Amino acid sequence: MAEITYRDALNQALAEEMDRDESVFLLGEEVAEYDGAYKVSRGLLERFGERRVVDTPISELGFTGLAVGAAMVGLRPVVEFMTFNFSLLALDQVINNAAKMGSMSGGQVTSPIVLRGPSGAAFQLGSQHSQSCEAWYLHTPGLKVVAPGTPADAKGLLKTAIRDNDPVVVMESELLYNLKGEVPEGEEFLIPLGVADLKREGGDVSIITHGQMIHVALRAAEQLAKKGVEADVLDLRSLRPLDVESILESVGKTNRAVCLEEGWSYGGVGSQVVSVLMEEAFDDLDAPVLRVTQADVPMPYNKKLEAWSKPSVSRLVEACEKVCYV
Amino acid sequence: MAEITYRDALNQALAEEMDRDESVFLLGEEVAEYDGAYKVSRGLLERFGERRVVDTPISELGFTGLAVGAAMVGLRPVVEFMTFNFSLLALDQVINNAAKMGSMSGGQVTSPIVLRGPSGAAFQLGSQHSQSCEAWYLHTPGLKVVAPGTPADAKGLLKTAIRDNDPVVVMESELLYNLKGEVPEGEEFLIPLGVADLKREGGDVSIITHGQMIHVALRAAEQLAKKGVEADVLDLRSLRPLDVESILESVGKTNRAVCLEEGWSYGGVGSQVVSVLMEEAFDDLDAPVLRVTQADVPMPYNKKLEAWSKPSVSRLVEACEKVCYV
Amino acid sequence: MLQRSSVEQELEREGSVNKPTMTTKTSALSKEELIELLKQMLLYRRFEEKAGESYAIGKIGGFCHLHIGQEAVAAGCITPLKKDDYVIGTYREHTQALAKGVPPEAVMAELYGKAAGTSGGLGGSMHIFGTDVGFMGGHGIVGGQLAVALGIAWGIHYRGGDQVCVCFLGDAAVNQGAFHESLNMAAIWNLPVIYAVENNDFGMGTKFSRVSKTAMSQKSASHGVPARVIDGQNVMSTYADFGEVVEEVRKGAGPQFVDVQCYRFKGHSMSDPVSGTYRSKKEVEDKTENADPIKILCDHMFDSGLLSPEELQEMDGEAREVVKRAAEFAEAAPEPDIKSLYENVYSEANPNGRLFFDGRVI
Amino acid sequence: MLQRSSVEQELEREGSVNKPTMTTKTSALSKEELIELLKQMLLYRRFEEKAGESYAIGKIGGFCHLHIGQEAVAAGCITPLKKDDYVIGTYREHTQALAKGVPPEAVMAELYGKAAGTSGGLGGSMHIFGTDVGFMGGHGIVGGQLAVALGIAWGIHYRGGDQVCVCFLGDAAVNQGAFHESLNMAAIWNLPVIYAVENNDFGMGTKFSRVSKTAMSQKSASHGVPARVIDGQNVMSTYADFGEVVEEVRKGAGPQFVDVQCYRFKGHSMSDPVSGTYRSKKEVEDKTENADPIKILCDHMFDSGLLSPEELQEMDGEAREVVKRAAEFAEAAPEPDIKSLYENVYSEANPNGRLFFDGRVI
Ligand SMILES: Cc1ncc(C[n+]2csc(CCOP(=O)(O)OP(=O)(O)O)c2C)c(N)n1
Ligand SMILES: Cc1ncc(C[n+]2csc(CCOP(=O)(O)OP(=O)(O)O)c2C)c(N)n1
Ligand SMILES: [Mg+2]
Ligand SMILES: [Mg+2]
Repeated sequence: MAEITYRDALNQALAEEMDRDESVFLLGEEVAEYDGAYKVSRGLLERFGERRVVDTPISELGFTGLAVGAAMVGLRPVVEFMTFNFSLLALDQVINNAAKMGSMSGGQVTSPIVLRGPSGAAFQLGSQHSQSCEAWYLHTPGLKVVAPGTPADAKGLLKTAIRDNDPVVVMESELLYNLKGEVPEGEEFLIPLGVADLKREGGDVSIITHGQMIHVALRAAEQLAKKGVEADVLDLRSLRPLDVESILESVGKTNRAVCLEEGWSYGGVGSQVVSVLMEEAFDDLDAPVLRVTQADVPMPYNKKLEAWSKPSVSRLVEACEKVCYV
Repeated sequence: MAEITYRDALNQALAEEMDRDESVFLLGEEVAEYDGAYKVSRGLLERFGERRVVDTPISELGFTGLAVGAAMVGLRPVVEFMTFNFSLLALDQVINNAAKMGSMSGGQVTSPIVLRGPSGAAFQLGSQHSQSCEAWYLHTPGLKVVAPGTPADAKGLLKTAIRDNDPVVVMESELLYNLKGEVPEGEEFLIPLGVADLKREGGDVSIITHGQMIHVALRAAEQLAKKGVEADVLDLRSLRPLDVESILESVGKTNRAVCLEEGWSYGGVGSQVVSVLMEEAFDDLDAPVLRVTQADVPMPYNKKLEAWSKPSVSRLVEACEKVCYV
Repeated sequence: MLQRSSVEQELEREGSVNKPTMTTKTSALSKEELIELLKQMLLYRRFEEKAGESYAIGKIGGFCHLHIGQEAVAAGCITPLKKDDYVIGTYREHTQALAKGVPPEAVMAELYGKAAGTSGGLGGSMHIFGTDVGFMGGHGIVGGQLAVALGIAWGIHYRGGDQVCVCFLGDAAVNQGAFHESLNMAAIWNLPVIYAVENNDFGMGTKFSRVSKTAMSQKSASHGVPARVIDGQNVMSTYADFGEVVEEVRKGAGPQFVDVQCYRFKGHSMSDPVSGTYRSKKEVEDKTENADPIKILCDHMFDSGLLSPEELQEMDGEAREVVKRAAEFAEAAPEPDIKSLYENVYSEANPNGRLFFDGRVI
Repeated sequence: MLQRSSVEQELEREGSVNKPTMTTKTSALSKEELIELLKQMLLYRRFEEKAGESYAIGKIGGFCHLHIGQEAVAAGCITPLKKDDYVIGTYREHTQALAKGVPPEAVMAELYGKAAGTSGGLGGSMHIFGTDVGFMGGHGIVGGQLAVALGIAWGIHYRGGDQVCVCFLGDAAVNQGAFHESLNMAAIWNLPVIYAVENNDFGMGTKFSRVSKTAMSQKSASHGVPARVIDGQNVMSTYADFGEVVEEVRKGAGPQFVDVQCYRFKGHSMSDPVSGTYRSKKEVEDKTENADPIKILCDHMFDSGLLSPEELQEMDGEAREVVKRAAEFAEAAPEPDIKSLYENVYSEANPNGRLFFDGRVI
């Protein structure tokens, strides 16, 4: 297996699927001539031409709607948001059109659209550029949402997302683009949506997380191990569909859980996981399920305050210890 | 006390606050000459003139931004969304500007803005016009959200919202506009944000809800009473700030709770309340906290299917019985 | 029955003299074309009247926006299209669906919320779809369909087809950002899309001049999209002029903006009064009397000896019959199953993981 | 030190001949005005250079967008304003804040993320605010500030004041719906707002002609907002022409759209190369050599005997000194307190209920 970056894994996924299926095309700001703001689409213009790699004006609502319309007539658009922060401008098209049109047309319309780009905070970009955007999309039936945390997951999930016949939101992370990891070769390397991955097996407590937070979780698990607490690190990978079975399995074994996520807590991913555990694993729980999230404030610019605001290894360790009563 | 409709209660609140404070003005589609799509602003144009009651073009993003700017220079805009469904188009201005500007300007800017209008489903308006929009706003620190369920609460909360120095989202309900109820007189009738109201005292199970769902809860409570189960109906009224104390108090007494809300479940209000109970009342709980929500589908047009999709008295009764193990 | 009256071809609209109005070549229309246009408009009128009646007795729910008075728009703009051309509309779209070839029974059944409706009863009046005949839906968010239309035109362009996409919008929708974003992109990529404003001069109760400083024909100017003004009450002009635009676009002229001037005889929706604060009873009566698109066409055909009152009566009878059968079909059709609620939210069941979180079992 | 070179007043930009360019009345400028403009631009240049250096050594983080090459825009457009006029900008706004009167120390401290910064270190380079001097912030969402500017102008109008609001935007922002919604409303209500495009011809790596079919001066045409083109490299023209627009708006002329043509000498942000695929090294070198706004002004002043090389050197020394002190101040200033994170999310603590849900105790 080759070791490649998360960025290159995404790039490969795009290239392979565009190669395989002529109806796939990529559009967004700076994706073509500039190779993408974060260079995820490097070389694609050269390879596939400007018909299939399309630089758009800064018109998020408009080009997202373009994707909806193109999907209605049989194409498979992949929209790159330069960052998901800007996708708020396009949310009406995503919620009211992409997510609802299948139902409101009685199934006449499908929306095989991928919306992708980095979400969450990078370093010191300030509050308007540092938002975790999962919650906006997860609330709405009709959308699927995935958040890969490794190069292999990035490639496998993006490929599956492109082949999926429904709108799939792929939330990447700017902080992961340079991360290297082994990625299976072969065009048919696909990761099914709705399947979580136990990134570490422990048994004492379940850390339930996704996206770049899995690396915080893995570091915390190491620290916990030194203190004799072995953590399961369950990487949800896919947030909708959600692998409830794997969540219940892990918690059924550990009887304790902490939900870790990059974003705000009110109505975040963790709140839904907690609710599922409440409803379906109440008797399994030996301690309350806790959540570790971003500080409940707009992300500050100052470096130290930003670091403090993000969910940290130490906060996670603390929460795990708390639910383990150690 | 006078018996007036929810619509008139809102109208009074607007009129009184506009009278009291010259910096308050109302803007939105059809609010002036047409008296508002749902006639909430009836008579205000005549009384306050077109400087203060402003018909806008259909430009949700634009006029919401207008409110943000006007607030920056000391005005107190009240924005009417014809319905909150359309507010998705303006969400960027609400999240990235209204909610974040206080923080990102280091407190130089305040945003005393009210965003109001009906949210949730009325009758057979189809999926694009029948969405409960609480979740979009609640996720974000910097915003406050209230959802009055009675004429008195409508008046008292809207008046407080207008006087508040932060952005307050007031979610009304089309189905409540004609509801009559007693409303205290006097300009100083204010209901503080962050104070829930126990609309019914029971003691066996806590139904935690808000907005027009309180009426479903009250009907369910009557049915439950006939079966010997006495329910607390806790009307949150204010969703952020959230009256966690009252939630804990009620559940501390009943040891059982059901969250009822109009909208979808993934990351909805109930998921946050469940998480709070998990974190802070785990030992009080004698049964899992359940949630009763809208069917997890875009709202259908068909009358029967729509009725089935909405949270109903019978589903709520069933959930309460389940947590009471009866 | 429809009355004869003097032809009233000129719409009296402020400023229209300054607009780049097209020259109408109605003389070129054949008898067959005229009869087809008349039959279409009769069908629309009777269909909308029936929808209004059914709404009044509670067979149809929700919002319902009729085209009465504006029939020439769908007839004139859609008749020139081919089957594989695309049309997309707003919530005021019944007659456009009919014009593009969606069967009246299926449209009526949708209004009745039945399983045999175009969206299986899940869409309703504002969301009629007929993708098999290129009718890409009625859309409820003002401006929302404008960005979608861009994508449909993109699809044509991507595949190198010669179809066109006609995107209807109301006059009030030009103030949405979506309108401008769509036109700009259509212009830079030279996409085959026609933005056809059904300009009835009002967005609900708001007259256009209150929400725009410039005339409608100016609204595409920022983007370099050519604008035309055409008469949307005289179906002969509408058809001839719009047909010309369609053929230009088919040949590669790129996006076009067409101000189709028309008049709504009824309220904005069923709950809105026909006249009131925003327009006078007299204005509506005048227009209804003098600018009825069906009357205008009939008068012309009577005058040219192409139609007799008896023939008109027969055609109208047929239209009524079609509509009656549609309503009977809709009435008799079964309600949709609850299962259908979950069937089209996602296009296929996912083998792994949970998609629905309501805990309901059906 | 700045070198003398031949005056290069003409910007070579395609199509600019067809644009409604203003006639420049630079001859009317007094020596004092010219010196003030020069001092301002020297301050901006040295400030931005310092910011670039501090960024390179990690004192400044995040995104950082400099105005090097575009100094004449802030100097020319903001100097004509009164203190109670308003300015609002994008994420590329350092020099605008300085021009409006925000102290250099406070701006630099903000870049350093310090408590003494304009936003207490919570905003950063893209979010400099100085509401006490009418600088209404730098905004990071392209187009977002356009709707906000509308509201500021509305506030002036509401209170019957004679201030104006200058809203800066980049050339790429005209493709956002927000731009059009804002201009339309400003037009119908005749609001005192000037939309000043800092037209450096590129949005990141995208040349304007690739994302708009029409010229910049056409972009306000849909809304009936008058457009002007002014030279944004020759500060004398910028100042004279923009000042004229300001006074017209102050007298009630309503919204104006001004294409201020300029050139960015550096990359889009600190991480973007100065030249590359989207523009050639030669183009940038040419412009840097021939269209440097400071050089252009100096050359004029040298030629007219209004400035000696020694005087220039002295002024430049002063600018460097101010910037040095600002950096020292920023360096020495304390970090913000964690408490400050929660202080301005809401403007006051709520006596009832919970506002923050992170469960953190500080
Ligand atoms: C984004 C949005 N805002 C508001 C509405 C409510 N609304 C529905 S129709 C309408 C008026 C539209 O007028 P126009 O575009 O002229 O179309 P017409 O109804 O005249 O055909 C309004 C304000 C909506 N559906 N969507
Ligand atoms: C809505 C939105 N989309 C995308 C971006 C990313 N972005 C930041 S600046 C920029 C280019 C803007 O160019 P222009 O408006 O010409 O201003 P300039 O940087 O040249 O001053 C882009 C695409 C953003 N900040 N906001
Ligand atoms: Mg209209
Ligand atoms: Mg630019």
